[in-house]
Amino acid sequence: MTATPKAEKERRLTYAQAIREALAEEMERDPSLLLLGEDIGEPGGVFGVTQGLLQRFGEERVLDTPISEEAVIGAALGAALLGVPTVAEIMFSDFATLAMDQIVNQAAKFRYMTGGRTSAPLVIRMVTGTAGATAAQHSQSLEAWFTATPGLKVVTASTPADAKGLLKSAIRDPDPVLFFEHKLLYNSRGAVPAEDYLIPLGEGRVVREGTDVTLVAYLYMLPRALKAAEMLASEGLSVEVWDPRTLVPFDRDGLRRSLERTGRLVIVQEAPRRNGFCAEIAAIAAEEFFPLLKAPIKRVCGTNTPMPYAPELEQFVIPDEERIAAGVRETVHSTVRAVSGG
Amino acid sequence: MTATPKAEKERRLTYAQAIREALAEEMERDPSLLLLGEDIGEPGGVFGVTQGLLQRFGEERVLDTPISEEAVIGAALGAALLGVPTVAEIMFSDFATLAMDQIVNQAAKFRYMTGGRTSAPLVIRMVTGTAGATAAQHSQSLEAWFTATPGLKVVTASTPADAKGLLKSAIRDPDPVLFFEHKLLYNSRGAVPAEDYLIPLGEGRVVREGTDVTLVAYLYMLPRALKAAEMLASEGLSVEVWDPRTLVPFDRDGLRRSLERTGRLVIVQEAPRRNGFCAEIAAIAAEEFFPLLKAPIKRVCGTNTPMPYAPELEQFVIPDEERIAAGVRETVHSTVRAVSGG
Amino acid sequence: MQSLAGYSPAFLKELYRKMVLIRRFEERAAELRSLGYIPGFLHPYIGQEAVAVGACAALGSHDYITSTHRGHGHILARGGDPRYMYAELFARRDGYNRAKGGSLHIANIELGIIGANGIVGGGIPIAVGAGLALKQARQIAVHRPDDPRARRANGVAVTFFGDGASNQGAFHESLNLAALWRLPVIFVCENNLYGEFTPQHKHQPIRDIATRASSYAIPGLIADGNDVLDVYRVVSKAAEDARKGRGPALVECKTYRHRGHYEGDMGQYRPAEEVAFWLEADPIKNYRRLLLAGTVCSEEELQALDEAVEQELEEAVAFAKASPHPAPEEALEDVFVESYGGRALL
Amino acid sequence: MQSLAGYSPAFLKELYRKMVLIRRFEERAAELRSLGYIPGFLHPYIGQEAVAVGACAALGSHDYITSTHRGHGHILARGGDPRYMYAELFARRDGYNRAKGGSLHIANIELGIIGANGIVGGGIPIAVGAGLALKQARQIAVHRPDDPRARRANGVAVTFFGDGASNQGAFHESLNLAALWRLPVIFVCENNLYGEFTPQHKHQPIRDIATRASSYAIPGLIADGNDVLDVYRVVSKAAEDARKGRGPALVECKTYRHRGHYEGDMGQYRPAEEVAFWLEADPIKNYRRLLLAGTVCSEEELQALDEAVEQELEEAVAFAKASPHPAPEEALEDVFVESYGGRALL
Ligand SMILES: Cc1ncc(C[n+]2csc(CCOP(=O)(O)OP(=O)(O)O)c2C)c(N)n1
Ligand SMILES: Cc1ncc(C[n+]2csc(CCOP(=O)(O)OP(=O)(O)O)c2C)c(N)n1
Ligand SMILES: [Mg+2]
Ligand SMILES: [Mg+2]
Repeated sequence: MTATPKAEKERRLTYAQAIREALAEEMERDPSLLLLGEDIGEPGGVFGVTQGLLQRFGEERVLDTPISEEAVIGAALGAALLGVPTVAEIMFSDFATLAMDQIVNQAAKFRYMTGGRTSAPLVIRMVTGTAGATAAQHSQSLEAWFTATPGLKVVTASTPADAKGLLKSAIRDPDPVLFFEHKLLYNSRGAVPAEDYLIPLGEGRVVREGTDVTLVAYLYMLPRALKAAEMLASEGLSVEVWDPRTLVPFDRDGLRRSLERTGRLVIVQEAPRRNGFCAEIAAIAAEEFFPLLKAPIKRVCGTNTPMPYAPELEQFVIPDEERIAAGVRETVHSTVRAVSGG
Repeated sequence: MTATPKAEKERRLTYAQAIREALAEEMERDPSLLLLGEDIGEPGGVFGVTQGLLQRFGEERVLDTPISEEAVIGAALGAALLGVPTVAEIMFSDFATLAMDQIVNQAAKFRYMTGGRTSAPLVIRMVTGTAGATAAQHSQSLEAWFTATPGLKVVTASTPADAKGLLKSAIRDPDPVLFFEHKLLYNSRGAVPAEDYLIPLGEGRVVREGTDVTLVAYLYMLPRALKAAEMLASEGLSVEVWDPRTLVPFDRDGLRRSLERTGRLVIVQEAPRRNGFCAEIAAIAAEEFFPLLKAPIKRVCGTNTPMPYAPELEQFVIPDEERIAAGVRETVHSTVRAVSGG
Repeated sequence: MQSLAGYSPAFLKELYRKMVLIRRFEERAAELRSLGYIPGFLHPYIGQEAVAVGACAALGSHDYITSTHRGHGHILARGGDPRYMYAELFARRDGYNRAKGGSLHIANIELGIIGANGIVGGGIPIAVGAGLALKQARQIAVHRPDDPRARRANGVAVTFFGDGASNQGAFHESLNLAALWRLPVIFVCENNLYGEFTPQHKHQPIRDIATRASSYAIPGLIADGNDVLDVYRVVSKAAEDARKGRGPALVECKTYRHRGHYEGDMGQYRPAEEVAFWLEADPIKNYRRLLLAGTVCSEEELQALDEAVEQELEEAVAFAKASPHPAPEEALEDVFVESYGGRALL
Repeated sequence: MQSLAGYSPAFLKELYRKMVLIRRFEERAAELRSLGYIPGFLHPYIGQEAVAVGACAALGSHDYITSTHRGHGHILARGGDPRYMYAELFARRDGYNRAKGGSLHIANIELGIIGANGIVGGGIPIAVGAGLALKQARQIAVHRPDDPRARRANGVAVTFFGDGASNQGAFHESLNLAALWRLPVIFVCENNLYGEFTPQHKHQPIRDIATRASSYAIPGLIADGNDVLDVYRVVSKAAEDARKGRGPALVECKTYRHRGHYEGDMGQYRPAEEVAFWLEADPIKNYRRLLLAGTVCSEEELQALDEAVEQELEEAVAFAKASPHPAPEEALEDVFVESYGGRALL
């Protein structure tokens, strides 16, 4: 059910530590691996994720960059195209707007445009989501732009163990991977195996089993979905919580198996509802798993607004446990059924 | 059924002429309106759309810019924020990647971030879609990035008459509008009223009536969808072709009314399938109109690939009449039904 | 340091008052944040007051500025009201942005403030657009003098940004465009020697950012960013030229921030001697000394100004504290001018 | 014009041959396009041959280039095979990019060609990354001499771009980064006086783009872009410095394109005298005259080279014509290295 190996002796790390460990292990393994980003060196990054790596691996390998997102991502791509695997950090994923040509027109398309004859082992770490009153330009969840861009793999790591195992897979992948990390998860803790393990890209995970409804959630919405499932359990509802873990490739089979058990689908997402990745999941289900659906699909998403500053407003914009639970209740109590007639 | 006024005497213009006429009429109406873009002046634009406007309105109002997409869009925004309505052209919408900060972080959010106290009457004309062997960096259909960005209106004009009426509405709108024009439509002809008419943003159009299935299509997929409907008519299938005309705002009611008639939904899109606007339409239907659906939703889309160069490959990537018709047949012959139980 | 000759005492005192207002506004903001009144980021402007005050002193009521993440100083210098600013920082309904923006996004077009900005370099192209609108206003003034926009015919736009921002592509594109079109835009670079935690020599291979002006054939001027009168003098001259249609200028102001990059950053990455040097060069302390050394005003007068600032800020804080919180559903407003019946668009 | 002293006849003749190869490749491409063999855009390099050939003559087998929409010349100069290039333009399976790229995207990393590029300025940051990899190769050579990447320890990257591209933000950011990190990157700006249909004076307020180097404290050099030996000399010197760890340089080559921006554009926006002036300055004609004036080679030898080029291109065209069209389903390949079972990802 889960691809994460169990640690012999439980070792609890924060999500930030797990990411740092993955970076350090991969830098040990491959002495050519480079890290690039603004203030990732001495200061260890604005969120402290890369702390100590400069000291350990030297400034030839951990490069503090000027504030020039486009050139930085282009440089990471250029190095990767010459066979130097590179991990670049975008400090707030909102700043990826400044590097979209390099991400979308160049990195995503290089292999394809060259008939498969080039490879760009590039990972872009995208620090995403709100962090509490960070307002409209430091809170965006932009993953759907990249899922809509063929040629990019898109990873969303929601737990420390996943973060480590998925990041290591992303780094070893010969193609560009956007690796989304949520700011509000950096301090969350969880068991993380000490050994060198990989979580393959393209395998979702049933985080909690259930039979009444499938609740899809990732990143910061995953803990909220789990809380909602807990609340609903006390009401007698059995909620299966499923984390896709990677949006591209997307684990269609995993979703299908869950829907076979539950027949109902609720999708949670921090990003604004319109055209977020929730729309793609809903479309896949409505197109490919329609006969399994006993009720309308429900999306519980951020409102179609930029992110406001005031905490009251921000809380209104982003789904919380209550709103998720309400969405699930509505879906479970819906009496519309799809009947397969053939 | 259609918001386009009928011309007294039929006057047929190309799509490019209709756009030019809208620009010229609006520049006459509002002497402060500015046009900005690369080579839009003397040369009249790479596709000839702005031909003659420099000569008519002078170089204080029709500004040829350097190749600096970010500064150009930022400049258009700055002028608009001071009450100078501005229409900027992005020569190939692929180049919007270079201006994403100004479009997404600035223009889309200004009104919201300032608590409603600013207004940016800005139109960005996005020349979109393939033009035949234009390959990966000159063929993209990126509208879904912008529908996923709250604060932007997104218009897709598919006929000459729509292009004129929608562009005029977009220009008079006090908020940023992305206006998508398809390269392969520039030479298409249609009746265009000579008078000053507006087509409101947010009203879809039934382009062909039918009862068996709703076929949603826009831009260059609209003529293809119409051809497919024609083909299918000879097979006895009654296909309703519906053009949303604007993706934001989206005419939910129009779609619902059509589904009430047909109960079946096929969505066509030139962009790659994953997370295109087709996903949002599918999600809306699966969420809000589920009881109306008699069959799985079907998306007929571009493949999840960058655009290849070779015509054979490009033709494989983009839906054609045959592929659209096949999607419709599959949907109409599907016997899965959704039954409303209360 | 400049001579005081030729300036009116009222003008000189106003410069002082504004700098003190900014300093104390920021000190109080830091305090208020630690007390939990301010939920978001704060990037204090302390140490750089002379730049905002000197530059904005050169501006009139039809001029515009764009600002940065470190924007409170610019906004106060341009006439921002501390009441609405604190209310915004407190995320209250009376804030300039009705609690939707916070520190990074304070704007007020009526005051000529096109906005702080959370994107490093993001405001620079917008100022070019303001310059374009101002240039157009000259035409409007000729052809349609009754159009209210005609009043801006002499306007200039000033865009503030940091040394770090001068490495962004937007900086380059914007200077090229403004220079090409001879727009009335003054590019004011506040070189405080750091972009976040990175010292200048680690983010660019030059010392004087003003030299970058030569890439656009425009003047590149250097001002002592800790000397309010020097900033005023250099920006005034550039603005005068711009108003005459001579096009833009790049003005580099050499300065320093006393505190960390944001509240919470202790700034330990900075050598102690460097910090000590710049604390000694405090723009307010030195200007105060200069004023007292001249015959412009007495210690008592300055103390009265200090106290008036204290009083104003006291009231501003009280105003902000009393301002209501926004109602959660207000989050749905202000995406577009119309509501489109709410849900259809939302 | 340069003196021929000090160059081997073989070298001098090879420069000639390459320039003729490019000229004739482009002329034939235009013809083939009008005959319907080439479905996509063509941006002919005719007139600028001396730049690509002179610059690439300074490069060795562990060096890299990035190119532009006007890329055929660079690719041929760097050793691209006309057979695979025509096959690519014809959209055939034997093309360098297996018919997926076309003119704008021809690449071959083995030959040191990181790619043409459809985005103006798009290749510049990528070259900076190549420079980074090359700098790293020096470390690898010391610590892990057996790593195949160690062979690149002396490498340089050359990025070609136009006058128009020098207004893009990517240009500025890339020069700053390369200069800061002292990367072995030569920025070769081909100033052909036009960006698309817009003359230089309407897109930038300067004449010599080389002056922009001062913004990054690196050398800004000007070469006669119609003199292959001058380009060779200037780029060689810059490359030598870069190989020694002295960092990047900006080299502006003054040149002109003889034809329109792309095939189909007649270029009428250009004054007749200007065109006449530059046709007179034809890099091939003049170089040919120079060779003949010296004692390097005879008219017959040059004619033999001309004919060999003709022969090579004749064969290349035949090769391309004979190459199969791709099968439609190939469109689904090459998005990622794995297929992921096809549909799951597609
Ligand atoms: C595009 C972008 N990249 C990175 C950041 C994060 N960031 C905020 S302030 C800052 C430093 C800016 O330095 P500078 O321009 O010198 O201004 P200063 O903070 O010194 O006033 C950085 C990197 C950002 N806000 N926007
Ligand atoms: C980002 C971007 N903007 C615009 C274009 C369209 N375009 C293609 S070539 C060109 C002109 C480039 O001028 P220059 O850099 O001088 O190169 P030249 O064509 O003269 O070789 C333009 C505007 C593009 N391809 N990419
Ligand atoms: Mg700074
Ligand atoms: Mg050029």
